[in-house]
Amino acid sequence: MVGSGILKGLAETARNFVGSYASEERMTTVEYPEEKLPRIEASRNFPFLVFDGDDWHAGMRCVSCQICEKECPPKCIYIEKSTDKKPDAVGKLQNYPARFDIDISVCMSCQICVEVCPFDAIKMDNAFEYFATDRFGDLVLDKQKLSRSNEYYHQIHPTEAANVDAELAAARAKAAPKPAAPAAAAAAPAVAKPAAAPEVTASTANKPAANDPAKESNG
Amino acid sequence: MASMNTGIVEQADQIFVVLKGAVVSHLPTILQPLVSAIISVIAVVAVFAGLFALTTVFERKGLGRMQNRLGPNRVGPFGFFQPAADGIKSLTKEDLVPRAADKIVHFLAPVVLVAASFLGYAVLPVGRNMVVTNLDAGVLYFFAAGSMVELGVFMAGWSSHSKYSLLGAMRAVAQMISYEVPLVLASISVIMTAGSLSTVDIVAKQAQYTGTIAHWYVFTPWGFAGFILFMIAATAESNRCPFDLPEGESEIIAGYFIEYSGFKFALFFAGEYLGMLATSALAITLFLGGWSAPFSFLAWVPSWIWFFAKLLTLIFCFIWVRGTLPRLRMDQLMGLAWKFMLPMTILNLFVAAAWRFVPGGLPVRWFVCAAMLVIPFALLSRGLRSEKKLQTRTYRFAE
Amino acid sequence: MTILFLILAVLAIVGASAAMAFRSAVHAILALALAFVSLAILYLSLDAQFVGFTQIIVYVGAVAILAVFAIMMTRSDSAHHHTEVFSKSWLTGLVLAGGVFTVLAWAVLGDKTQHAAADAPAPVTTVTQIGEALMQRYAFPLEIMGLLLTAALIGAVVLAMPLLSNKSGAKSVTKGDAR
Amino acid sequence: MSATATLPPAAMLLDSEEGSQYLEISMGPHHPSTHGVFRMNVVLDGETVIKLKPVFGYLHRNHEKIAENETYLGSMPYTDRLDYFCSLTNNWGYALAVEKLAGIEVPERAEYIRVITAELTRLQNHASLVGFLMQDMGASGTPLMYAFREREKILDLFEALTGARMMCNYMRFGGCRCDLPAGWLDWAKKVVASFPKFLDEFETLLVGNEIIMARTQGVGVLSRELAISAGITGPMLRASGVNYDLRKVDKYGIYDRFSFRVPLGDHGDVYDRYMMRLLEMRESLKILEQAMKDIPEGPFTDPKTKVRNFRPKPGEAYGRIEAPKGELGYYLISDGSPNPYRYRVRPPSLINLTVLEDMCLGRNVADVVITLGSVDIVLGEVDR
Repeated sequence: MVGSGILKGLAETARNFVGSYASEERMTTVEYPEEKLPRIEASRNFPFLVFDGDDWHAGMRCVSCQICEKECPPKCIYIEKSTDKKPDAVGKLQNYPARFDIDISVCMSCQICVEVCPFDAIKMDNAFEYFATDRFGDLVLDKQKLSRSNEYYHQIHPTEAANVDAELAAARAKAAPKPAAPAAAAAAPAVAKPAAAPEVTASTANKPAANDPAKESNG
Repeated sequence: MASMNTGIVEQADQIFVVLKGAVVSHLPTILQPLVSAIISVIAVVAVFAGLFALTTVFERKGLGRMQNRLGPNRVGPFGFFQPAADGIKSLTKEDLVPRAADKIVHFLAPVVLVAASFLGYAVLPVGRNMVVTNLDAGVLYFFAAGSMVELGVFMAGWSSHSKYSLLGAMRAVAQMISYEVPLVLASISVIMTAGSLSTVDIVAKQAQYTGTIAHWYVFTPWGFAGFILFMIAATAESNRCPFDLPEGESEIIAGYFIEYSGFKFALFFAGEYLGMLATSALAITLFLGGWSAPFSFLAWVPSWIWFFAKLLTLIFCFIWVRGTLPRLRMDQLMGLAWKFMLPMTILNLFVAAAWRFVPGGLPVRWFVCAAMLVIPFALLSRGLRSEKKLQTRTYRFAE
Repeated sequence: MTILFLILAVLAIVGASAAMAFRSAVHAILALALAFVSLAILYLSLDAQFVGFTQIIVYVGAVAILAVFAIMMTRSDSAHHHTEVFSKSWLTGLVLAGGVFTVLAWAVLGDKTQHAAADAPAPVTTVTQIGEALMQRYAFPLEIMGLLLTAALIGAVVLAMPLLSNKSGAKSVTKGDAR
Repeated sequence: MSATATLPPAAMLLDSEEGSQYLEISMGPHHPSTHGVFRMNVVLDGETVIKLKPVFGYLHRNHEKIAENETYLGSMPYTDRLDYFCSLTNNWGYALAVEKLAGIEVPERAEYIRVITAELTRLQNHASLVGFLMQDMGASGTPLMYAFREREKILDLFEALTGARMMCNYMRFGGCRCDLPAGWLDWAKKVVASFPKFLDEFETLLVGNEIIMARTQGVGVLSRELAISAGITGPMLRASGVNYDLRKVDKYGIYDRFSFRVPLGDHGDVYDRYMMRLLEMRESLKILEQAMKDIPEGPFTDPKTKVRNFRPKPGEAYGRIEAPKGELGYYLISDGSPNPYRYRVRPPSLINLTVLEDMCLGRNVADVVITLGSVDIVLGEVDR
């Protein structure tokens, strides 16, 4: 009979109407500012620079090798090498970025800078609640604004960060016995990295409920 | 005890009538009819404008729930002050008038539309003794007021000097003219049976009871079919989904009121909802016994509560249909009006006549009249199937 | 009553004159609709509800809309099309108008009841009475009107028929509709 | 008749031979139903379409030229932005082309991951396509909301796996960027298991609906011959009755290991095209179940392939896959440098769109809208 399909459709919407009051499965809405979903560990937004310890400048892992600058597909990274040197994460004297800017209005969050970085210095943040009042100045982040502590990194990507720490510890152990031999120390992270990079992400355990969403506002 | 009970019931039922009478009686006799009329008009305008606001929230929340969303819930408790926010927004928005537009007609169109939409409420009895004016030709008056809406729609579409609004106006006017015919024909069956064009009389005829069941016309086969046909035509008449082609946003964006912004847009919006409320109210008056209770043991509930309960139920049906169905195409819409609705309403007219003349007890009459309606419909379904129209298909698969 | 009558009469006359004076066809029709509505309210003020409402339904709801529809379909900008007010057809129009006026005046003056009815309250005519009159006394004229309308309908269909078959023929040769 | 796309709106009326006038309307680029910034200049006789001229390019982003100046890896995130609904299949197509060019072997586990992600992509693409089609038909968003409710679950899976919901940038030459996270597979199995319930509901709501049948049956018919000669691919081609599915024809990846069927339509109208999507979702579910059962342990990427300084030897290659919208191909010429000498995308959306006028002539405006909706285009891919 003509019209039976329409009646079936009406029954279906009625079922959903009632179901939206009764079943969690149907009413999946999360009322955002009040409720927040647990952050997914693997999720990425914009890059940040990791530093060890308390002083962002002293502990910065970046040695301004400029690989990320070259590999960045939209070319949103700008780096100037320093003229002097400071010890890097492994303890070896290295250059550091005199300037490290990321234009996040250009950045497309592709994570390629993270993949190519041999020093585990740049990682992806997953904070998404950014705002800016200036279209130009506020969206170019300098190295201070980009710096996040290793603890913060542990907070947002615990599994990944643990692996990175283990590798760095190994590299430090390698480098520590003979700090006078810079060639060996320089080789250590560079060699370790290509093999290790997949492994880092490989074991990214995923537990969506693992993170505490309350701690992540990052204005 | 019993008399006291009925007294309270009576008071609750007539509370608004008594209140108005109390106010009016303090005035000099010359002013009384005028003030009485003004109070009635203000009451109707206020109540139905409020109902329009409420309907917009209900619609958005209801649609949201059907789509597994929450709907508006930010303004006020459960989002019920949303219309206030919408109203303020539309009032503060810039009122754009296209440079090429016919300024005067462009301005008059929403005014004509809303004014015409409000006119129809004058003859709708919203409760026992609660009607603005009891006209001898009330139903006719309602349709006369409704036909003015078309003029407003045309004025809006033409004066905007936009291609989309012209297309929308053409669609809207064609659709409203076409569906006015089945709308009127469906109500004629009721007029014929009731023997009156007065809405008050029609409701009074239905407010009688056999046993406990009311004499609503929807409880008869022709009344039921007439009610369905009337509601289909009313949906088309008020440009609601699935007949919302005049404003079909995926095709012609917003149709005839595309060039309106701010409060004028809100007026068009109000016009659509007021039209929907008015035709629903007429359907209640004609088929669902107006303010009367369906069962005699429920007659203690005040009559105006019955009316508004029925109105909200019908509004929910409108929302429900909107949440389910996509819209028809223009030629299909016209085909439906002239090839299905018109024959069916005329047939229904015959059935309504037959209902009066078929002798015998209730079951025989019921059976004969129902058969007269169901058999043609079944034949139509079969015809469509044999033509392989409107049929699901089976598909082949390649391994 | 007289004030109401005056207002409505002025509105009707202004509407009718404006309908003639406006250059834009749409404005003319809207003015005509105004005249129709004023006339309808005039009927209502004379307690002729049925005629009044029918006036609105038929003249505003159907005649004006039909004219409007024709304009929308063609949409020729008549506003730019200047014609002289005093043209050759003006004389014909005047003769026709005079003729119509004479007939109407004759009918009004010839009506014996008008003076008597002026003072007495207008008889209340219910819809039932109109229906009975139409179905009994005036059944034959009604049938003839029906026949006339049917003939008009058939004529319209006949006129539209070749257009329709052309359209469908044109459709079948378009590329996308091969099946 | 001199209807040109560049006419200003004032010149909207064109004289026809019979003395009546045609109306030229510009649907888009700001129009609620044009699926992005797509514009159709439509000439109407009443509401009948007598000419339709698609105008593309509002979203042109120089994709191919950018890729020729990027490293091979650097183009990968840009492919996400072609058909932004199906970034994972875009990734796969590009990876496949580069793998062909450089002769890279893909480990088995990576192949399985690719199949799983690609079929999940197909599910969410088809579900939302049907939703959008109904939206174009005026269904007030209900089917679209149901589709988005399910799409959301799949996007969550994507986010957990790749880090992003839409711009996944996940596949790499010789495999994938990372392995499946712990627990991901079980989660995905749960999502896939709940999907048929949604499909049942969807079909109850839509398939028998008389209004949808009236609107779609016999509308926008694409004949088999025209479909073949215009190079149409994907569900749109199969709706016209041509048995051509690259998963069966090329058997790229490991598609020869799964048993699934390819639905075929007989009429080639909008109804068939939308039914193809519904039926293909069922088949995708079958593939997903098999793939999730059989997925082996092992490396997820080819360890020999370098991430940086990737220079394939000179040569050319064409890699193509069955993307949800049709055949998505990437043509690459390498001159031995780190960036391709020539990079060319064969976008299914653009090529499927070329027959739009043929499908719409003689129909109504309303039919144009749903015919366009049934083609399934994403302007990011059309304009590149």
